[in-house]
Amino acid sequence: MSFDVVLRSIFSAAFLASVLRISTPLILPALGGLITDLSGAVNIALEGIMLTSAFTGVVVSAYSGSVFLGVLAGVASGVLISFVLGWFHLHLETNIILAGIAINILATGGTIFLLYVLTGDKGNSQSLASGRVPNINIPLIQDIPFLGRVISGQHIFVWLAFILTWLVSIYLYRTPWGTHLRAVGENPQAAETMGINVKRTRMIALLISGFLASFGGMTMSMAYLTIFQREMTAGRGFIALAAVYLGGRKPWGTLLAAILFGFADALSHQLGSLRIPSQLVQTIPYIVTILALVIYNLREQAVKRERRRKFQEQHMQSMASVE
Amino acid sequence: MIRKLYMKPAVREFLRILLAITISLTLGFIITLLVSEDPVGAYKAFLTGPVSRINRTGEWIKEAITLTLLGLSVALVFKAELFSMGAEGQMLLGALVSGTISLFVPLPAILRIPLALFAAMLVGFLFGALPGYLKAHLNANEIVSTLMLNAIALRVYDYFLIFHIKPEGAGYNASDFFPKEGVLPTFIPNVPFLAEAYELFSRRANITIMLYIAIAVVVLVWYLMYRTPFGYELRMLGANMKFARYGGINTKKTVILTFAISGAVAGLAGAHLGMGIHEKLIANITIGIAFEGIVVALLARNNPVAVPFAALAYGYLRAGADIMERSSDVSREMVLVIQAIIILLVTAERVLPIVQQRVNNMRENTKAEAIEEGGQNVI
Amino acid sequence: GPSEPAATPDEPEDVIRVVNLINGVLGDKSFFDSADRGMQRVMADFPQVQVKTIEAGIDPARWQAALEDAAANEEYDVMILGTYQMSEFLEIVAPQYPDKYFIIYDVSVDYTKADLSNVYSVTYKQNEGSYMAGVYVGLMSETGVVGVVGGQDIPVINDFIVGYEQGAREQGVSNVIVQYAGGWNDPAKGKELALAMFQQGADYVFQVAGGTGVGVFEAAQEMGNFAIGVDSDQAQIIAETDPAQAEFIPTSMMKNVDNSLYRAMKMFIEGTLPFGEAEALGVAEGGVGLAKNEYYERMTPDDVKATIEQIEQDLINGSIVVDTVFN
Amino acid sequence: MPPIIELKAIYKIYPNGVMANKGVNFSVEPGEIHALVGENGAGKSTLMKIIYGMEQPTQGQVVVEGLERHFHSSRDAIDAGIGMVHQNFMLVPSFTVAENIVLGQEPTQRGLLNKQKAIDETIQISEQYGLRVEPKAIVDSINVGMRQRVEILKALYRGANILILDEPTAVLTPQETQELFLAIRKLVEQGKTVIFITHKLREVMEVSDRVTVLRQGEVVGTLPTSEATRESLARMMVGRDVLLRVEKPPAQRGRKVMEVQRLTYINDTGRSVLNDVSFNIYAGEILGIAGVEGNGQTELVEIMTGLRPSTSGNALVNGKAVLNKTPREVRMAGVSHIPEDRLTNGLALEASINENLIVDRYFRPPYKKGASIDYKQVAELGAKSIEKYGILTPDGELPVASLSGGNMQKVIVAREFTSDPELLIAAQPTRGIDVGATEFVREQLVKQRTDGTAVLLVSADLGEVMSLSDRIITMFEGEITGVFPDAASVTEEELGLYMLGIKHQSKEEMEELL
Ligand SMILES: Nc1ncnc2c1ncn2[C@@H]1O[C@H](COP(=O)(O)OP(=O)(O)OP(=O)(O)O)[C@@H](O)[C@H]1O
Ligand SMILES: Nc1ncnc2c1ncn2[C@@H]1O[C@H](COP(=O)(O)OP(=O)(O)OP(=O)(O)O)[C@@H](O)[C@H]1O
Ligand SMILES: [Mg+2]
Ligand SMILES: [Mg+2]
Repeated sequence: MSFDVVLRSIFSAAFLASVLRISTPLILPALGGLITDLSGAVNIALEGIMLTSAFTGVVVSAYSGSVFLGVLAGVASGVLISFVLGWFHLHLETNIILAGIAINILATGGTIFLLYVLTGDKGNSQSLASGRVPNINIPLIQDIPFLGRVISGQHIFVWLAFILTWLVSIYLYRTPWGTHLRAVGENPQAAETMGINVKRTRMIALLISGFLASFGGMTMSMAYLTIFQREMTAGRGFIALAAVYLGGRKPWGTLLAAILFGFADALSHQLGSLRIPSQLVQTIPYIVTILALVIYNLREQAVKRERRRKFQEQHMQSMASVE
Repeated sequence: MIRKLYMKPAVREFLRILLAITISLTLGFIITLLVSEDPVGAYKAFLTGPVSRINRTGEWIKEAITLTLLGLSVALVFKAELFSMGAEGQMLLGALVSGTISLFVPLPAILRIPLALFAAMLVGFLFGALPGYLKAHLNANEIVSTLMLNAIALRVYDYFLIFHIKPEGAGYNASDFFPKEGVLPTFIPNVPFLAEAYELFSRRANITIMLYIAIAVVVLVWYLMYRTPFGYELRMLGANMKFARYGGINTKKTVILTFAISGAVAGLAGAHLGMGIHEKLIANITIGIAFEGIVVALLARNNPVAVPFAALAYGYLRAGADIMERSSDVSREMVLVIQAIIILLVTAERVLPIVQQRVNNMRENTKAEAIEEGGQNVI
Repeated sequence: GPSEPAATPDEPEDVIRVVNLINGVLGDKSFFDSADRGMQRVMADFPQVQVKTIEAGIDPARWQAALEDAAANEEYDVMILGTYQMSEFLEIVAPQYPDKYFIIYDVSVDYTKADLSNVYSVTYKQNEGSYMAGVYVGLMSETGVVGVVGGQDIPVINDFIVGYEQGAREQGVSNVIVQYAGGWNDPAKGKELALAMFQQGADYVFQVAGGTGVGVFEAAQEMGNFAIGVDSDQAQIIAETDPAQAEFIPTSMMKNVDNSLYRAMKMFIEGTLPFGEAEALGVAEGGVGLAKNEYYERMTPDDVKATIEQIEQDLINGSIVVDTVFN
Repeated sequence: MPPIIELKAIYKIYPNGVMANKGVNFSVEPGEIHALVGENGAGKSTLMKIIYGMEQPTQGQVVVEGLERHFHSSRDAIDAGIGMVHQNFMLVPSFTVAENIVLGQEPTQRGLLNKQKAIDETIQISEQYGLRVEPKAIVDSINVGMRQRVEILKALYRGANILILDEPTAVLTPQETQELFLAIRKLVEQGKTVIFITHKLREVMEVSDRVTVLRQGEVVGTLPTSEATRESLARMMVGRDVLLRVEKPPAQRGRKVMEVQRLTYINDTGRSVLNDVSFNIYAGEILGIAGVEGNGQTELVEIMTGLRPSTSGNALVNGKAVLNKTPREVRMAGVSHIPEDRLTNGLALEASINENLIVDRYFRPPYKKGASIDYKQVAELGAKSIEKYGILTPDGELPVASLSGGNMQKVIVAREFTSDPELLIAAQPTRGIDVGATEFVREQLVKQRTDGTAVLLVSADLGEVMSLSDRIITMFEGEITGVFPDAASVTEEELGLYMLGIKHQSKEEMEELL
């Protein structure tokens, strides 16, 4: 493919639309990862939660014929499996990382087993007529020339990702519960002595995390695609986890990090059509992420240095003027 | 008396693990009962499979060697309260570099093998130092950087394998078999009075000298961690970073070195995959094992001496599960489910609430006894 | 793996116990599933055959042991396995079990390496089949740009791709976009890659990516473009649940692993299977080809159909030679 | 009136087998200020944690307002109207002061946090009790004195009926202590009850109505404060007579050990924290820094020890520049440092006592032999330190976390005193240490100085500064306001004027004396 075609594709509305599309199943679980992380636990199980919900949503929507019921069941299953994780971690005191790894294995095996029981196929749910969540076309927005084509016609979960980011940031920083959650994550003993129930707070954080990640899973199987494929999350849970830290453990930062990743991924899809070894093109998203990490932190340091220098100068001036 | 014994932490830990294993195996069996027509046979395959045939035992031990190295690599980082998922990338590059040397550097085995192993450790060291450097000097989160570096290493590995190492017209993405000079020798020397054992092992279960190397690495890592100034620095960093700094420890250097040494050990594990197990470089060489070091390290509670035992136990579980799938009607997925349940339960600190209640009651009694005895364990 | 119950003592004497060893997992929507399908048919038609399927998983470190284990198991008479990776192991194992039979597909063992008189190999000229797919999209494409999504950058997949490219270019396609998904179970990625190709002007995309390829179909449907299926008649399969989507899959390039294994087992039962030999199944042998289903019939203009028939004949009589990545 | 709190035959055994309380009977009358005293490790904090629901007694009864209670968590105790200020800080570092104070009981408006109200209430309560804090400051960036005030305000904010104060005055200045006592009296007037732990017997005498003495986990006795004297309490606690005054031979000032020249420091928010600070420290003297918390002492010490970069200036130890060097380099130049916050910098709680003792010397002989650390030597050092400094523990291999607060402090003191320094920088060295041990630490400090070590003493306890120092400098708002070459001849009042910036010596005057 010639370079100018690729370039033209990159500077198109469709490209930005694809960035949003790719980012959504990262943003949602990343928000979940953020909440657990702030409560003081690393949620390695995002992958497993997503897989569980992706599967449940497909199956229930296929058998009930109702997308709504499918989504409901998908959420319930995500929350349920988070509860299992929380129960083992908080009640039986299993190491959270080990428990997370086990949950991922459980979800992988469990979904394939049930898929096979239900459809006789271990690969995907092609034989089930499962539902798709609706797309949203907003009359006015869809007429805006460029932007309209980017954001209009996206499925409901894309919108949800942004709304939930907003809600999560309100929850974390503007409600007492969110404050308790962050306190528990930072100094559980201090929180405990102030009468905050540390275990319960962590459990709630895990359940919310399951709730959010479940939408990530269903984005894969009920919006992006309308099929459940074994292991279809393909490592997105881990990328989501990385987005939490890349985003500086802040809701909007996490969202931006996930979008950055989506952008780099979409970029690699476009550049992939040039005749360059695919292995090299596929490193793009990861190199971009590392660069972002490096640049962000370098900037951070530079800002600090600059500020210190400015203070110093001011100080020297005021000293001089005194003398 | 028995109660006194029960109070001992080591005894309690042992009982806890025993109980956890019993419960999880029972649960596993119940699941097997539900899905198998021959549950006893299936479960027997699971429990005794890895030792039922010499080649299976060989597979188990070989995997345990890799797991040991990986577990050590992760334990080093965890002990410093850092988090690394970077073993995969380090292993891949270790395998790539050692494999390239094994294949192409025309030296006799006595030089080629040490050179390849050293190179694997070196590249692991350098590739591990990278996230360490990013963490120490740029405050870049190590989970992000290690995950990304893995993904990059994987593609770099594939790129070199496919475009530079794979022989022309090969049927799949793999190098040629390593020449004899580039393959790790069997752990039993080929000398006359061991001829039979050598014959048996080299044919049926080619466990290599990496067995000894791994044991040496266990001792070295233990020594490094608990006996050297660097190990002290690493552990203090893990216990309280601010304290370490206050006390004069160069925390940045310690962070970088910790990651780097961890990378070197993972690089060696990568060399084992190429030079000890596959005897060639193949695509997806780390696929089943990349993150298992985390499990092993956590099972061993980051204690290097416990790591080989955790590796043997966990390797046994993995091998047994595999054999159950191969030789019974229990499907692969169910085997995964059983595996997950065992991991969850065996690592539970409080086995089951009911059991815990019992334990509490017993502890209360013991305390009361101690009080009655005038509290002689009071200082 | 999912399979028939193990042998029971009261079964008839002439029972044939077969292991279908899969060095991967089922559900790949590609040749393992196809092999499994073939064996299911064998079991349905020949009651004396019992098949146990073993999924050895995706970790290559496990495969040799799985093969050795299965071969050493006295219960089994015939072992079926596939892929290049396994051929190396088989060359070592088969001579150790001279009284067992091995059928390997998608690759041929190297018969000069050892006494492999108990091994039958069957390979497929996927390059020929996908050459036809290439010719087809070349004739059908209006934009002159077509694409192909491969699962991974591996020789078997590249054998598909070179044939496809050759066919398409010979029909005047200016641009064949090639992308690899890097995995077999990521339909979302498959969809994104196909969408990117459509965006860059392609109107037909061929998928050689197993489960990942499912996303290619969705992309085609969404964009009103077309996708070509692989391995089996995918439009037919999809039509059962999603007839609307099948409308965007005019044909599939078939690689009939199932048929070839069925044929091999049938010959084995009849005692005519040529062990110690390799068979290469191309268009001539019916091992590969295009699916000419109702969609094909409906969506393909007559002149294109005629050309395809002609090409097929040329392939059969050898007047067209297709490039391959294998020597 | 029945007691508001009554503990009956309380036993507490920690999981590691230490019995911290042995059949304690303890009762508190409603409306009284009840002091609880005892040596480090006597079991005071443990007993209070039991009342506050943080620890469960192994045996015995907790009766609150006539009802037997089984508290499973602090939440239960809070609900029963009990509040507690902990010996160690229990703050969330990234939260602001106001957020910490209202944590768990945040004011809300339509379900959302009302941050302004939290700030207003913080200001109000801070003014009401005269405990000065900056509501919007991030806790991580404030000094220990303010942290302590935040802790107290946290408990006051909750309006607890029974207030437990576990060594609240350890890092407060005398003025702040006075303000706290005022607040406590106000509370009692409002009908509340206060339990108060301290090692400063003067405070016991000043504020409490009754006092209970604990020794080795047992109650020695409870008596009305009016019937006690400092000496009698000390004797009850320690079982011997304690010298409450330091005996100090005259100073023999030696060569100049450290020179601090024109040091300035501007922090990340642009505030000038240190402004043109210069002084010298000589061998054989104790130089005391007197100043109200927050006037730059914390930063000065951190800069001098390499924990914080300075903005400009110079610092030399024996002629070698140490400014903006690493802590290791500073230590190698002969400086040792008792930090003001023992839990943040001074100790690694999960590491063993022995390992905490070697952080400044593990890399050199005799602790390093060949490539490894000689743990026999380490164990010896541990055993010696435990004995000499009276660290209450069965074994140096135990984690520091299992020690009582005062014994943790002793570990730090032991390490820094035995490092054979040329300059010893001691911030709050006797914080949380019992009378007997305080006597010992002060003696040691004097002994070090007499043996030729230069000592820089920073303490919130003006009495300590005055009685130990040979020379005193006062600091106000990051500047030195006065130098007093003969500590014995200044009065507390005089110092106070300089500490509050009311008086200021001229540059020339000071230069001479520095
Ligand atoms: N949505 C939430 N997110 C995070 N933490 C929560 C949430 N809901 C409750 N918690 C935490 O769980 C604990 C118990 O909550 P709950 O509302 O049941 O408490 P409660 O005992 O009834 O307290 P209160 O008297 O304040 O209502 C609290 O410490 C709270 O911080
Ligand atoms: N978490 C713990 N685990 C084990 N032992 C502990 C723990 N906390 C305290 N101890 C031990 O219990 C005893 C009493 O400690 P406690 O903290 O109650 O003393 P204290 O009277 O408050 O002393 P200080 O004046 O030093 O604060 C000490 O020997 C201490 O080492
Ligand atoms: Mg409530
Ligand atoms: Mg105490």
